[in-house]
Amino acid sequence: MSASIDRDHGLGLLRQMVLIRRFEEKAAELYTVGKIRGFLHLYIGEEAVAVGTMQALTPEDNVVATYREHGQALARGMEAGSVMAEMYGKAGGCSRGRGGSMHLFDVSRRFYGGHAIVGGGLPVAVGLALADAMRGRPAVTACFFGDGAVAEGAFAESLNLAALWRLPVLFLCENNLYAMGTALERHQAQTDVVRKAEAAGVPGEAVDGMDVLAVEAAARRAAEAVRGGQGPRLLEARTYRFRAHSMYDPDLYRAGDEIEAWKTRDPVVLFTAVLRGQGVLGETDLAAMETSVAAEVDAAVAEAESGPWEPVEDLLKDVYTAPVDR
Amino acid sequence: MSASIDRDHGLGLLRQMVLIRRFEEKAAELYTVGKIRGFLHLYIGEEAVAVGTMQALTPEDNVVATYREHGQALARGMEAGSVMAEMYGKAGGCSRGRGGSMHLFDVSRRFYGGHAIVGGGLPVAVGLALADAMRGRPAVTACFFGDGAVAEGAFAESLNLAALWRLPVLFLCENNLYAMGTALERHQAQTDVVRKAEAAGVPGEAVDGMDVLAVEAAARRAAEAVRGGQGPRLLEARTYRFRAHSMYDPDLYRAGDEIEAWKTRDPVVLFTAVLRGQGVLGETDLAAMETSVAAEVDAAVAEAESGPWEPVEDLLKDVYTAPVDR
Amino acid sequence: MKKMTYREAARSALRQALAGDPRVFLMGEDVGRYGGAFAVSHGLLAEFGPERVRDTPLSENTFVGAGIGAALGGLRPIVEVMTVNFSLLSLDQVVNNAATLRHMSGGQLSVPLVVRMATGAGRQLAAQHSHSLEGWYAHVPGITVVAPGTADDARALLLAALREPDPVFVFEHAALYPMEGEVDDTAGPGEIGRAAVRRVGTDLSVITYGGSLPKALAAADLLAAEGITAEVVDLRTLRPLDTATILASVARTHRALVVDEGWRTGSLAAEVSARIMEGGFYDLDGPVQRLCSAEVPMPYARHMEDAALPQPATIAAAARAMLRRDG
Amino acid sequence: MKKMTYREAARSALRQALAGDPRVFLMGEDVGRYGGAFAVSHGLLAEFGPERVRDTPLSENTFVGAGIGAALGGLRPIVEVMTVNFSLLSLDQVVNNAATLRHMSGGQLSVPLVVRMATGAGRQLAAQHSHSLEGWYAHVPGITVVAPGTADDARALLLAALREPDPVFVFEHAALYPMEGEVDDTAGPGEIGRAAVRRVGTDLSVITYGGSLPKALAAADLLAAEGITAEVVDLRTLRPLDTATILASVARTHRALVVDEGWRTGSLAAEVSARIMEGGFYDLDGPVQRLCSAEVPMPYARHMEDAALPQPATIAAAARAMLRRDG
Ligand SMILES: Cc1ncc(C[n+]2csc(CCOP(=O)(O)OP(=O)(O)O)c2C)c(N)n1
Ligand SMILES: Cc1ncc(C[n+]2csc(CCOP(=O)(O)OP(=O)(O)O)c2C)c(N)n1
Ligand SMILES: [Mg+2]
Ligand SMILES: [Mg+2]
Repeated sequence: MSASIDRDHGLGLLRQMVLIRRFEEKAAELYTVGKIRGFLHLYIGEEAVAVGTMQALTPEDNVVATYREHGQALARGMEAGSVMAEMYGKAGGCSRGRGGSMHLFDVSRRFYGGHAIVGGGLPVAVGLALADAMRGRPAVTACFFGDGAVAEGAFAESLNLAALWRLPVLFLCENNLYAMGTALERHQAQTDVVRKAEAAGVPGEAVDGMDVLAVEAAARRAAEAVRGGQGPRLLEARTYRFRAHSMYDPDLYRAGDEIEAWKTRDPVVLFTAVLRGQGVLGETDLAAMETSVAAEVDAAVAEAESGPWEPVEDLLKDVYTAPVDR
Repeated sequence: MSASIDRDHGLGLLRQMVLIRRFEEKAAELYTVGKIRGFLHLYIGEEAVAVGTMQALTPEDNVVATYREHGQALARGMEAGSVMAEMYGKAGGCSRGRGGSMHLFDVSRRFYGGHAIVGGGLPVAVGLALADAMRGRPAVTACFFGDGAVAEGAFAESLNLAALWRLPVLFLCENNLYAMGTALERHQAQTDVVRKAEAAGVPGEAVDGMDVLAVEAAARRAAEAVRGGQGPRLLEARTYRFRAHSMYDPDLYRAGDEIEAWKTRDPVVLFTAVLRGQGVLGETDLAAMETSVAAEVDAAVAEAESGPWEPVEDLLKDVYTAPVDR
Repeated sequence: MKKMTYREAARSALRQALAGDPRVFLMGEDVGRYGGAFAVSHGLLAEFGPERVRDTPLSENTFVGAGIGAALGGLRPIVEVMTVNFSLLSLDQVVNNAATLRHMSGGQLSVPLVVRMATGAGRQLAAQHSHSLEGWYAHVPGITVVAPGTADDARALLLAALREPDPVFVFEHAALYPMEGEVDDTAGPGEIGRAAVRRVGTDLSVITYGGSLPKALAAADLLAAEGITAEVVDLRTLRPLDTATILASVARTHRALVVDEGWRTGSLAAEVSARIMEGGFYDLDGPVQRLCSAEVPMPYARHMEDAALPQPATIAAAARAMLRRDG
Repeated sequence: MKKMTYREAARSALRQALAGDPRVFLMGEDVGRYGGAFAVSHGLLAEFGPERVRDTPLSENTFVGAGIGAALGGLRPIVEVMTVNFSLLSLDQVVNNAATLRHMSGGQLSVPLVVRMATGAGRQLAAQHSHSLEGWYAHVPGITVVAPGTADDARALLLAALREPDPVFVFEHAALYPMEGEVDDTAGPGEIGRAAVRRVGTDLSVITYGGSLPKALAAADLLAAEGITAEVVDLRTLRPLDTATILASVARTHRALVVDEGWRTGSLAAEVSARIMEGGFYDLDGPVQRLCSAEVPMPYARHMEDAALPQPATIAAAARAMLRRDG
């Protein structure tokens, strides 16, 4: 972090993190008034992970995300309006209102969802990478998952298969120390995710997930190895969610001072300070950025509010490619 | 192996291995004439694993076995006659003819089957150990599985849970280098099973599975640790099956000289030589042993041949504890 | 009798079971510190401690299998699989072990296991979180399946499940947890295998269970206002089905509408219809009809989800159409 | 037309698909070096190489999921799950991903995946290796399910599956692999969604599929000797069911017996019965009957397994009883 940072790049990273933060704060508000329903899992506190890792990906790469994926989607460049409209259930949503918060998709950005079965995205990512390997597309498939997913059999199976076939998968573990209310040390006998990955044949590295530049650098190293045909890599980003698991969660299982301690490492605040320290972020830049982000979020809400509902007659659409006659 | 071996113990081990060998040779013969049907997976070549490990167990311990479990069953002390009758499908079989070769059970010996879904026995073993831990029974649950099972999600999940809760499970991996026709290095990116176990939080050890005394010693060490409340242990026995995977298998995937090379390490032959070398096995002992084993196998066949079939009216028996009225 | 929610009723059964039998314990994802994804087990960790209220890792296949093993080992496990959606990951242990061990062992083993899970849609949770697969479980010999549709049954059937020597699967409908009802929390366990006529009527039988029961009762209200009296049969136990109660109702009303939140094709409703075909054909004034969920992965948007599920209005409409058609 | 086995017919479709489309590849446990657990893929590794005929580790959940991903990524994977028994381990990927991705993505994604597996009993493989769970698959919207009952269909339906833009599950009955039949190996793909009348008759319709088809035909022979002519309908596609062909047959014969190797409760046969109830009630001379497997985890002993499964003699007996009773 001693090297000085490119101003545009730095401001770009910060803006993405701020956008995710404000977008989700607004989403939480809209949830309480019933505009958004179902499950809503906020990424607040973890922004540096999605924003940092996405820097290492090209438009040709694939992304497989979790149900806590607003940050992943926005960092991938999906339009805030189409994401917000999706959470409203509107026809203009990125999944036409069929998916909701947990199932954001954007095939034009190779964003393959929005998976709500913990660990369920990993095998799919392995398959996307297999297709690329067999077709000779030099792409990386980035697959996000939480620490909780590491306990699922799909984790060990998927890492093994990816390593066995040397497939271009970048496994991205968002280790926020909890799977719902179960702390890492209560769900893992051995809590070092990188060691698990290596035992499956996948080299790994852990990184401070609150430091966007560190995440970016580690992701670039890992993605480069993957892209260079060295087989899969795992990156474990150590992070923390500042909010409850979902809007239903009374958050009884974390000590208040643990949460407060982590909040002192807020990735947005930390990176703001870095940019300030490097003289990259001027006095008015932040205010201007907040204004532009606020406008973007407001526009997203406006788009969601004004967009039409899909007609109910289309209920059976997109179950199969061919229309179902009944 | 330098220490001199107790004669009774040595002869006992050898007799068990010979019994398993001859029992299975007979079973293969009976299969070709249609007396035994379904799947038949022979243990020939792997006898030292079951015989060695069982030495470390007491009658209070639990055993969870695979579908390749004639050796495991006989080494646990199950009657050859009841096993043979089971393979005939007779009412006197250890599972009343309901299970067949793949589903041998004997609750009096805490032999909990005979599992034919690869990896399916591991969670059950974890649960048996959980029950003992919660009830304060100082027992070990020994769970057999093959190298192929290591690829199943159930392996990683089960080891993690056992380690997390420090449960008294002895995981026994019979690594015969193949899962059906798929060689270990074609199904595992990282072929060191012990390293995988350790990454799950389970200390492990590998042992020469063709050397019954080495297996016994390693099993005793592991079982002692488990019994002493140190949590689960894994033992990987490196072995080889001399026959095809099952009676259906044309065995196209192994080179003849690989098989021949392993046959020079036949556990029965090796241990016979050890006992001879130590002067424990006299000139006539082996012949006498073969005679007594042959008589035991013949008696088992006679029992199976003469035993009655279960009446077909009992078809719906033992689906539930209470009889089903239809 | 006390007024309590379906959630509280289930919790009261859990508490009673844990207090009354030292072999009973509860395990599953987030049953302890979190308090249960649906707060059913809220407070039980504090009351019974971490040995008996066990948070598990996200390993559905293994902790259901461990429940089977613990049952073999002499305990009385209650395994909570958070929802039926995740239970797909543990179906191997259910179908290949829980359901078979007694039989395969020639009757040597018993698996006195209770598995609870939330089922159903109606909360805008979309395609991966809205399944109603209890009909699949009802297909499997060797297990018993119950699906309480009232607060009282949420307690009574869970207690009954804990008396069975063989595995019992309890499907609690997620949308019912906040529903209040009269519960006799001093009563003993309910009776497995017995359906209940929840409302008597003469024009048709509406046969349903679980989350569709309140909807069917609401539909019966709508119909009553038009002079149509619907008998509402609550199956309660999905395996074994109480065919006698179903057929007796049909013999009285001569018409049956089966309402089931599962997808139509291969639904439990199909089984009910087939049984009426086989045992009540000559009693029928017209064909049995089914009202099930639309055959679609559940969409998120509210208007779409509402349209995909049986509703009081659509149940009433189906009933009306039957009466019109059959005369 | 050539005489070949069901196994050879399936292999010929695989070979044709691999040869004709570079996007097609086959993966599964032991499909390569071993030659396939049922020798269906025997020789294909030598012919097409290890990139296109891929042995997988024992990881059903992951390699089925990888098939989904590979389909998303532009390939045409054929995944072999050795048997339906092990497919329980991959049901999550099927129900929650393969079946939902098109819908959840608002139509952006397609999953042109073919999954083949062996199903059924009859080889004394006991309780964990004898399931017939294709009826479960037929419950799931978003996927298509076929079940060839003849050698020709083993080829034609597999080729047809490979033309579908959405996931197709092909259930090959393990007991049929050695069965010979006439196969036109120059013909194009079969038609999904179309049942076939395999034998014309007037006294009753025997509706069946897969491994029970030869048994139903044998039963029809037995009945014919007694002057009873049974029409035998082969469903071939289990989802979507060809209701029109079923109802047309029932309209001709006025009686239907559904034969299905699945356990009776919640069987596919129940769905067929329910559809006849709904669409053919007024054509019926008596109730539709089902002949399914006994509700028991399959016992190993031969006489027990034989008794648990539908057999030509029991099918014929059921038909006779229907004609006596109704007629
Ligand atoms: C297979 C499965 N089991 C359970 C759940 C319920 N559930 C949703 S999120 C979650 C915790 C996942 O934790 P983690 O993987 O660490 O991700 P995080 O929520 O912390 O980002 C659980 C248990 C689920 N969605 N899928
Ligand atoms: C879940 C599952 N998948 C596939 C099979 C089919 N199958 C039976 S044994 C076997 C190989 C198992 O290999 P391993 O675990 O090494 O045991 P071994 O046969 O070598 O003793 C396979 C693939 C099965 N029984 N269960
Ligand atoms: Mg987490
Ligand atoms: Mg092996």
